[in-house]
Amino acid sequence: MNAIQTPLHTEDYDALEVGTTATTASKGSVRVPWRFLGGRALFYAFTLWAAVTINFLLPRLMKGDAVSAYLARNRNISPEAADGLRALLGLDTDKSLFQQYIDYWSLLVRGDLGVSLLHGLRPVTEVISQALPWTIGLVGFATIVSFAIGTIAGAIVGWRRGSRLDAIIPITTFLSTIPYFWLGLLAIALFSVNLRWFPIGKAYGVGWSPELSFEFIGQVIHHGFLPAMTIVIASLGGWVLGMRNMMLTVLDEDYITVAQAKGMTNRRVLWGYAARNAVLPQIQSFALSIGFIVGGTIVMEMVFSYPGVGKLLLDATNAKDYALMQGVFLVITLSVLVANILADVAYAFLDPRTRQTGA
Amino acid sequence: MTLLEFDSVTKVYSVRGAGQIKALDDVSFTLESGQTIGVVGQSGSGKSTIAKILTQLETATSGEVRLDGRPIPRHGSGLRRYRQQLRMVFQDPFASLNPYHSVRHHIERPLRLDQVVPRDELKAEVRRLLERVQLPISAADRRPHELSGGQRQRVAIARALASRPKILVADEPVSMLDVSIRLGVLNLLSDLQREEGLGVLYITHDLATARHFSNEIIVLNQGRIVERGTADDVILRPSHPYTQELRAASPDPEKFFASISDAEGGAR
Amino acid sequence: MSNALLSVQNFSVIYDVDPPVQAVTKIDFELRRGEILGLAGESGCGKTTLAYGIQRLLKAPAVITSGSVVFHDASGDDIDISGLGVEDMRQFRWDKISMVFQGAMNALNPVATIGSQLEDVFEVHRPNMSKAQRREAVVELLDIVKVGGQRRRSFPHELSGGMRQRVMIAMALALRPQLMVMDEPTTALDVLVQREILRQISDLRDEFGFSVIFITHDLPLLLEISDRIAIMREGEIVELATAERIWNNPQDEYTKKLLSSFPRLTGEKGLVKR
Amino acid sequence: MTAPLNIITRSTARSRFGAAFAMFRNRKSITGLSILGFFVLVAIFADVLAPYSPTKVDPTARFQAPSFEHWLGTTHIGEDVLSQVIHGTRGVIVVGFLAAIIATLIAIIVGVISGYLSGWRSEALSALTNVFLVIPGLPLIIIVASMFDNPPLFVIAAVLGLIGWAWGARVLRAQTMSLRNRDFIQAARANGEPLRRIIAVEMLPNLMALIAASFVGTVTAAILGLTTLSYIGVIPVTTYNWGTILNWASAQGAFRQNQWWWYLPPGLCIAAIGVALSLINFGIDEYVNPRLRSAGERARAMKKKGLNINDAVTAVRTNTTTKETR
Repeated sequence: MNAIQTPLHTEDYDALEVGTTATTASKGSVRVPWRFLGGRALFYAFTLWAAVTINFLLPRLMKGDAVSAYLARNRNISPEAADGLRALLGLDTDKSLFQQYIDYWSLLVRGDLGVSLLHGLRPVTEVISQALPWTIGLVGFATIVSFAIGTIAGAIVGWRRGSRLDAIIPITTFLSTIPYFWLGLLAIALFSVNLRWFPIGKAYGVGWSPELSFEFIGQVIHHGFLPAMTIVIASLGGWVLGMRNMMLTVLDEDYITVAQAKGMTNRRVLWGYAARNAVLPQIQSFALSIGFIVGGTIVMEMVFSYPGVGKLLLDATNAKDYALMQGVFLVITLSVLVANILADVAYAFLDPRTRQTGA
Repeated sequence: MTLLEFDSVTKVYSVRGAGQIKALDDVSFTLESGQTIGVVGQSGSGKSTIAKILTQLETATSGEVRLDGRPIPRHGSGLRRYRQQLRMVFQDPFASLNPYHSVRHHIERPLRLDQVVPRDELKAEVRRLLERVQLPISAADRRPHELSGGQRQRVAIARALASRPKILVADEPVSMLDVSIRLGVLNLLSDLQREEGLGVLYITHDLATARHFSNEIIVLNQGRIVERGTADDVILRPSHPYTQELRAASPDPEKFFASISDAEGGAR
Repeated sequence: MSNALLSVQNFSVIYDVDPPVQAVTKIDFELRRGEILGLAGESGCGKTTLAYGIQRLLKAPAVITSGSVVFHDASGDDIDISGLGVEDMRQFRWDKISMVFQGAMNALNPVATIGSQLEDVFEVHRPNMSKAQRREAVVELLDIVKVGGQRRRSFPHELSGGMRQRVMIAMALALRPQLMVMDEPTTALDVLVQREILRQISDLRDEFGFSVIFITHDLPLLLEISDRIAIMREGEIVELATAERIWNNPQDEYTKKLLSSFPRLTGEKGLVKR
Repeated sequence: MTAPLNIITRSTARSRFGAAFAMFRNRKSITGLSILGFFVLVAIFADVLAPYSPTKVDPTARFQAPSFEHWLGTTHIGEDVLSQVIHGTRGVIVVGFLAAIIATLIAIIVGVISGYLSGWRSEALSALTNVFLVIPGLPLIIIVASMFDNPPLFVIAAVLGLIGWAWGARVLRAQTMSLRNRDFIQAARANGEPLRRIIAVEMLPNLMALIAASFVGTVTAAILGLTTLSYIGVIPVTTYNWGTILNWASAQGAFRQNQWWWYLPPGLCIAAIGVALSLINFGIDEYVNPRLRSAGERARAMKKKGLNINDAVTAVRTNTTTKETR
């Protein structure tokens, strides 16, 4: 027998520490998950680049050009003016594609998105900045409310599985299979036309202009209620179902049994242990569905003639106002990215595991 | 005659955020046909890495593995021929069989892949292999979830034997099985080894079965071989402090009760 | 009878599915104060059902169909566990009987610090303790199990398997219960860590005097640490005797079979006797 | 001896065939498939089923409420709404399935490859998937569609498919990653199985349920997308589908004049097909994750026996005295 005598470092196999992944910094300030957030930031930068590039390529991949299409329907514009428009839109054909791309970026960095043909050649940024707050207010508010209600309801439905609350699932699922716009149209037909509880469309009454008064805010709430409600109702189902399914998975985990063996009250087990863990994947899917939801809900603005970017986009589409369309798409993408970043930050702070390799 | 040479193999993994980890550090051993070598060590000692390198699921960072004096071919038919001669039995019989496929599929695949027998003898060969691992022929058309853990592990052994290998690598083959059937599976392995003259590498954390079923034992700690020798020498007369510690930590009721009765006898 | 801690009589559990499964059948045994009772058997033999059932931790469809479980409290009161209501049961748990679970990996809430999970126990069961007292108690507990009080702000994923199991033991110890039920507490751990933990359990038992019901399929291990061992098979206890008698003079055929399933570590090469 | 063996092989062939469809063999899936099948039949036999041509104008019967001649009434120029709905089914079904086929194919290719590979290639494909997830799809489709003067249906389907594959790819990637590390895949690799066989024979069968779920999900999304685009008017209103009917109804003020026969049926049809698809997906979900099914059904079954699955305390039911907790 030939035992190999290697010098034995006692700390090498300290029974306590073998396999440990303990981090050293365990006391003091909150650890910021830089690695996780850094990785996400990189991803968002990439997504932004992709969106901008898609935006740049779209009108250039099409047969003919936007200006010709526009001119075809507006015959009273002179050829000189048309050339001017092309230059404004960055569609000069004598430049190389790469040069156009560079120009596009440099304009973008300066916040220049071109001018809107539909809105009397006003800068696109100006047109969008008037519409954006309405959309962010309406869609943002409705999405967050829907997420919160859906998640809480899903937690309760999952916890009390087998009870009469299970009926919530098919109901909310049915509501989420209906197209948003039809739900909106029905709501108008029922609550505005027949019952006259709510105004038909618009963000505030005719003759008003935005101001900071209780009356005006009342107007906004009155006008915004129906569109917001329809968004909430239509998107609730996904959150309820997602959270409920996640709860069912989490409820089988050992730490739930441990919590009950510890004599915790049901309330504490439900919210402190089960829901607290089930909400994590829910937030991740929230982040990823924002794009889908926002995309879907902008149609809502057309139904309610709501003066947000969705309506702007549809009007621009009808008028083939490419600069405005591109601008709106870019802004929507940007807002979705920002919402994603916020969701990621929330996730990072709710899940300590993302802090694993943090400083 | 030397069959398998594991020659100063080092394996380094780079782990994100943790730098580089040496899973194996200059490990050498040889395995001959008809011989069983037990590799013991705690989790993280690198014993599974040896299995992965032998089956070429991983490649060694440095060092060489030779079968019959020839290094493992990198790819192509050479690698296939090497793999045909060295097969593995995995730890978890619940995970190592594809839930979608029948037992027959699992055993037939290596037969077809390595063209062990002509097509028209496939059925007979499957039957022979099932008999070899003491399973009824009716098991062939079952799917894994219809079998018990012990039966599944027998299927896994039959699959490993199908290509008529010279070497079997068994990575903790019984640790997931019920206590009372463990010996049955281990005895089956050792019978097969004797009858077919296989070289077996038995990877385990259990010193008692390692001693029982191996000719030689290698003790691995943190990727390094700290002790090796005949099974009885290593277990009964461990010379390295780490092996001694492992020995002391393993339950040994025989010695335990002997010492109690000694103590009582002394007190009386 | 003063040294009995738990009297289990004619205890049966079924899983009320179609058709109903009899998991534990007419079990009688008595657990003494301060003893370590080993519960051995193979998977599906009912050992876990029994250990969870006596503290009524089994979820539906499990139903206790017969028998009584009486806990002889140190105060002199006899508590009939089968008769406790939901709220009484909740308060009884952990205070009198605590548990150490199998996978320490999953037994801790991954998103809460170990300190807060330990404090939970005091918040629920000792509402009069102040925040500072709770913290102090947590630090003390973590020191007792040699994890170290400074670790209380760590999350479970930051600890090794052995450390987590120590945290679970600290948690089980928190209210100084009279009985600890341990469900395969060391199965997932390496042999060296396992030995450390076992030593610690045994030291703590000597110090605090609680009884232990220790569930495992690893009979050699059980023989070394238990005072008495119950061998279970198909929902029944086939043999209950001191560890030494099980080793030297097993009566039941199944016990003999189990014993002979383990090769010897030392001594003559071959199987463990018989 | 050969005869019984033949029987065995035939029965396994059948059972394997059955196994492939096991995910659809539950009440929810069957109900969903039946509703879907109904719409598919309507789409196929639209010409036979529709009482009138969808474009047949009848100036004498404008804005008529449902009657014996026009079961679902008429439009502003006297077209038969029922015939329009029946003919509209075709576009919806064709676009929905075409888009889902395209999206699922992309999802399988990207998802399985990025799940099986590791390192930067996997990360790159994953990043690409996430980009498609994050970028708002509908506005993009609106812009793309508006650039065609008269986009044919298959272009719409292709665009919907190109934009809708990301969810499926993401789910498939995650599952492939977990399968890749499963021992049976490692065993296949160690046996020297070629990569394409590992993916096609060892992995894909285990991914079938997820692929089906992602297919069904994409059909839903594509149908919602198509009807939304048609309602907006991006898709020429001369091709009939439920969205264009709603576009006309809305433009002609049907919603303000309570002409419910005009705007309710197409919307309800969309909802019905959506419910059918969700039912199929519920069925698949419960097949993939039996916990979901058992949770509800088992809890109700136990309730009948007087047990509550949420009780943290085991119930006691002795034969002599029925002591129930609570």
